Amino acid sequence: MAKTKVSPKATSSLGPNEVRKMYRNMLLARTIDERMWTLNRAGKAPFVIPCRGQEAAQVGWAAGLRPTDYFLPYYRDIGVMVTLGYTARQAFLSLLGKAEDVTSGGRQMPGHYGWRERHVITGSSPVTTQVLHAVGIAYASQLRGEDTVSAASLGEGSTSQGDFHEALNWASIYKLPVLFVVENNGYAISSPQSKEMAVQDTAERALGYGMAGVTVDGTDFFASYEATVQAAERARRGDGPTLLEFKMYRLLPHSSDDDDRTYRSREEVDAWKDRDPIQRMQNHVLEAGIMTAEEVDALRVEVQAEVDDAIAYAEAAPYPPVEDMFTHVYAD
Amino acid sequence: MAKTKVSPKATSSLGPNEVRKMYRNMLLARTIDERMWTLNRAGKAPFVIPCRGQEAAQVGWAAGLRPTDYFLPYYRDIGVMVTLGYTARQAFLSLLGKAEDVTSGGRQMPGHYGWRERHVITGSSPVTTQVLHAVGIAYASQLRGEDTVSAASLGEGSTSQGDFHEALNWASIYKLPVLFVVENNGYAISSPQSKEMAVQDTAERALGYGMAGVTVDGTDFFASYEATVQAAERARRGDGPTLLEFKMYRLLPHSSDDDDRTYRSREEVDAWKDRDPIQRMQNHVLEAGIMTAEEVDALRVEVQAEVDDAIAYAEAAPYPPVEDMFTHVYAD
Amino acid sequence: MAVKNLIDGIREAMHEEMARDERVVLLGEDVGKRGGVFRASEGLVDAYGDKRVIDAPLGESGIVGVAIGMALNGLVPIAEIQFADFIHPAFNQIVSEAAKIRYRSDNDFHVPMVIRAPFGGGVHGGLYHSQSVEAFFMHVPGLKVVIPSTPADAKGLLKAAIRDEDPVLFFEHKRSYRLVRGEVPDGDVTVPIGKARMVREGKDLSIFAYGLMALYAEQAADTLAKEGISAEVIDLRTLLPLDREAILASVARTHRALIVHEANYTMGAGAEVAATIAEGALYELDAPIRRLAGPDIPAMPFNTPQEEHFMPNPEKIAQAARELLAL
Amino acid sequence: MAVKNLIDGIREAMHEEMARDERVVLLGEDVGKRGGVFRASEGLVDAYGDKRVIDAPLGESGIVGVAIGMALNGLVPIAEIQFADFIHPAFNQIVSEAAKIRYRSDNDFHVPMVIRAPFGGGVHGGLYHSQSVEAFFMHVPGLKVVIPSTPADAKGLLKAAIRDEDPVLFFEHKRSYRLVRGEVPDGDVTVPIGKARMVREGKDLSIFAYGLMALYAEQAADTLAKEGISAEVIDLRTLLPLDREAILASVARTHRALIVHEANYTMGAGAEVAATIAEGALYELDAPIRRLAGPDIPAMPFNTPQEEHFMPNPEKIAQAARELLAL
Ligand SMILES: Cc1ncc(C[n+]2csc(CCOP(=O)(O)OP(=O)(O)O)c2C)c(N)n1
Ligand SMILES: Cc1ncc(C[n+]2csc(CCOP(=O)(O)OP(=O)(O)O)c2C)c(N)n1
Ligand SMILES: [Mg+2]
Ligand SMILES: [Mg+2]
Repeated sequence: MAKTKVSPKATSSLGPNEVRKMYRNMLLARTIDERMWTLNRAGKAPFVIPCRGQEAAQVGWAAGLRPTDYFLPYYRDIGVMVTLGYTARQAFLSLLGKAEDVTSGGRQMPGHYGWRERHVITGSSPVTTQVLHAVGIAYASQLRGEDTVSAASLGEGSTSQGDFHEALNWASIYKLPVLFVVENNGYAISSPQSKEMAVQDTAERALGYGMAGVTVDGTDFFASYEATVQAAERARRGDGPTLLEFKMYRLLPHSSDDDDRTYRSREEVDAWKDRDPIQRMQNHVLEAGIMTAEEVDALRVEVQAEVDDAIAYAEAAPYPPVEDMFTHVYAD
Repeated sequence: MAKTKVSPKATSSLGPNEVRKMYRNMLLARTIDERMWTLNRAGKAPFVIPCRGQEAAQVGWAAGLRPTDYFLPYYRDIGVMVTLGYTARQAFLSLLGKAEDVTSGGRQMPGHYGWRERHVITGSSPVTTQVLHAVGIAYASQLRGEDTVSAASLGEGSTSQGDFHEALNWASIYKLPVLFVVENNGYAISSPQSKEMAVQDTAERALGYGMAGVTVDGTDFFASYEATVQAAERARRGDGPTLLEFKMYRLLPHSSDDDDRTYRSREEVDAWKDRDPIQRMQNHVLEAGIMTAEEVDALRVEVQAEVDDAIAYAEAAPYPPVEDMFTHVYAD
Repeated sequence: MAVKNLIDGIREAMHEEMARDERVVLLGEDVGKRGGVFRASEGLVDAYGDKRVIDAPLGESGIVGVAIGMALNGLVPIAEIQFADFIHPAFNQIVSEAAKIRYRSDNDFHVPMVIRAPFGGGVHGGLYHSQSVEAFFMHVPGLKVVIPSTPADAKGLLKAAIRDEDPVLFFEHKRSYRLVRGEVPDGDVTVPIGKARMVREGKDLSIFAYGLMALYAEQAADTLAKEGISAEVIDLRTLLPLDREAILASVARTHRALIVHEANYTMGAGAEVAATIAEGALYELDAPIRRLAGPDIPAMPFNTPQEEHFMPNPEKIAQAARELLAL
Repeated sequence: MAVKNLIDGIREAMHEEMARDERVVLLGEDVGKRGGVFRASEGLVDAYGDKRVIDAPLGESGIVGVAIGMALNGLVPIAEIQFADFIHPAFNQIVSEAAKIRYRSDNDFHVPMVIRAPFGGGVHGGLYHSQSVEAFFMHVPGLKVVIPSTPADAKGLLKAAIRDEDPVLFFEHKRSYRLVRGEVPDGDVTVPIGKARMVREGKDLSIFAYGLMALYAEQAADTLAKEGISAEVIDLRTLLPLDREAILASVARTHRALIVHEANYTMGAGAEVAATIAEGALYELDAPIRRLAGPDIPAMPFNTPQEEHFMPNPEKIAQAARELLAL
């Protein structure tokens, strides 16, 4: 199968209500992200890992799948989580390591998702391990003849890991219903893509496996959504895995511990702000007449209020009791 | 760079004396292999790993490089070693784990090559680790501005390992002077190629790295030799690495511990005997008038005598003293 | 009860568990038609098909990582690593992933799976087909580490491992596969993980061992008995969680401890056993603890005399016991 | 002598060695322009260029495997692993390759190289940015394992590691990077690998520790001194080869041993230290050995109270010492 590019049109399959919902998801992800940084800079949250610039792709690929599918998001995927129903409260409970944190009960750093009820598989920090889990999950689905798909996301830099190769190899040999979602934001911390691979498009990595590889404009929600829907259909039809590459830009430093001024120019960063996915989506809902300017403003206020409430709630919430740290090493 | 196929002609660059020498190398490798099995079946050698069917490619790729280059052969590469000057005595000293064994002083199992004087880098059993070493070696050569090439060989099954991916990725990013030599004999122990990858040619694996990939008839010495010379030239010119795939067939079981009747038919094996590389090379030297039938017979006798002597020598040779096992854990 | 080889116990356990529970699958290099390079899975692909007995592409991180995914989605995988020496590429998937999934998800997820691997030397395997790797995994809470020494335990413990809700590393001494014979109870008998086995009671010293060394310790105890020395032999069987109670109770009876393993001396399982005694039964000891182990060299050499010198054996164990009693 | 941070010692050592010997190169994720995520290599790429200070593609097996190749071809690589928790993908290259190359080639080849990694907790790093992984490598003959606890040792030991002819794993406690300050001798001073450091002499008990815990042990000893308890503190510094002589000599003086580490209790370095004493100085002991260590849970939780509870600290060390003396 050859590498193809999907062009960013085909908004047709989603109705206006759904589009509004997607825009809200993107806005909520962005607002959570912004306020996490504020908390960090105020000394109230030890660590933040941003999603800024990647919301269109994240909401797009999550929305392109079914709730019965399996999701293995990586640490930036606030947009994926929000699309799956993760609330602002949940996000801030996790940020602060509180007992009620749905991802890990306060055990893991923020950004390490997992939510059994919503088919979000628990993730770790060492990058790229999850792509093999997605393959094993897909194998089990295929064995039982189910039509579920599993999807693992990772950064473009993480495709350099050995596990990436082993995962794509297994998936292509067994034609498994799995999507490898590369959120290509141009950098692995300070390392530009050119230091991670010799090819222009990460999707070219699919060629060595005889697998479909697709490069998508990841600042465009609709392109991201449609490419995912198509890849998932292929997978459900038994036509095997797809490597989906969403191209975009990491608008912020790698994390709250990083200072990106050491390795990239402000001009480069500013240039990408013109393609801010939130702005693009806002333009679309306004131009397409899906929302009025007043409705957009009201939505912003609503989302801000949700996040305000979430922060207050999370700050007041208790930590897990110390003795709980000894539980769940093994089955009881 | 696209994947290309090299056609098996171009015998011109080697003179008759050299061709005779190459034929002798192949014959010596084969004869060593045959007699190792006899020793094993007689209970005198615990373990044999055969090269049978792969001699043309092995002698071809080794001869296509310079003595100043670096060699990282894998366990089947008797033909490579013989081409680099490894004698029958050395082969049998290693087989029996005798003190004089040049590869490891009797420490390693047979087939784990290493010979500092001839630029053969010490190898281990876990497959595919050596490809990363070849990359690091090439990096050092490039850093110092030397025109040496390093070449690591491995089986097609071993290309499924994560280290293979990481090695090709590094090599292509830095355009390193390194050759990845895949001796594709159709099986990884019992696993046919179709269970190791979804592509037809292992050389296709090069595509995901923007690297040259070449598929060669590995039963043809001349094709193997020429493809290597060309790839090495590219590397020395600064045009980067090449994935060289030699296609052939493992005529024997995986090792003396294996029984291939459990997983492949005798018809399949027999069909490949028609393309026995030794036979092909013999036909060539006869047809091209490089040797007469009498000379071929005399060569056979000579090689048998060399191996007879080697076995007698190795059997009589002493084991290393027990106390030596405690040396060389660290520098003294 | 029929007398069988240790490897028969392994095969039977897999056979019965795959018949009993269709969630159980086996994956690994050459486990299908070839039946595994040691023939542990012979016949399984014929019985259960190549969707449940899976010839994996060559790559241990892939095998374990895919197995984790299977376990996360309702299967119970048995991942075979062809030789324990080749488990290292999967170290990250085992230590960072399998071991921590239950804990990190606050019990939301867990991975019931077994990783089987033949280990140990004495088979002319040289540096890379002889290693003992169990000690690495004893430092990883969330894993269990099991090593059987008899055919009955091989079967019973493997069945228990397959039914366990957590990842179990199951190491089988390859030299014992066909060397060790014994009675194997018929039917569905499991042996509990986490309990040491009293091989033979004694009063002059305790010998702690596992795998092939448990057999050798038993043979050493026979020799010692003829000399009037009464050695207690404890087969640890599970190294994680370690049966500290059994260790301390034995030392309280005999007042002398000898620990035997083939793995390198430094930081082998003997370190933890010795530390356990030094913390928990120090006042019981009448003599220093003694560890008899593989020497601190990178791995076992191939050539016959050096390989023999590396391996502990019944005579070396008996000699170490005599020396310990002379202190 | 100037007073510096521990991380300054690291950076200076690399700087000086790269200036002294052009064979020395540094490779790792973000070690170039970014200067490493902790800034250990800040300024190096400007001084030595991006051919010698190499931003590696993301993959630890690649980093270590390529470094081995470099070492085989005349370079002296320093491979940085961004966090010790991420060393596991490189386990095979370290254990099967780096550790065994000299031995398996009968001294024909060797790999002079250093693998540096920040380890340890107390920085809100959660499960995967807090781990202590040193114990795994103590079981691997052919490797050396070094952990400095002061800026002077950081510099002197790292210089020694870079000049060592064998692979050295060099773990730096990340919390100590900017917390621990001390005098660093100017000029070309190395500190020998393999020798423990007497931090403070004492007569009532010996506390063995390393890394941040050596500092905490020293602070605990200050507290204990005020109570009239004289604690000897030994900074092990090198875990492999372990300075068994220094351990045994100390126990012969104090007759009581407390071992402290942050790594999980079971099969942590404390196991080998305890076993060493139980074998070599049993008759010297007036009380059971005590190990104070991270609990046997998969790794350190992120939330503040549980993280604090996981970490040993000066007060816990002092309390363990008091208990040991009460026995
Ligand atoms: C195995 C491993 N090595 C190193 C790291 C440290 N690390 C965290 S994120 C990161 C860069 C990842 O880049 P990319 O895959 O492009 O994802 P992005 O952060 O850009 O979204 C690195 C090196 C890690 N988490 N895991
Ligand atoms: C890491 C690792 N896993 C498993 C093995 C066991 N093993 C030895 S050779 C082999 C098959 C290799 O097949 P291929 O790469 O095609 O080479 P061939 O033997 O066919 O020449 C396997 C699985 C090994 N040596 N190393
Ligand atoms: Mg990125
Ligand atoms: Mg093969």
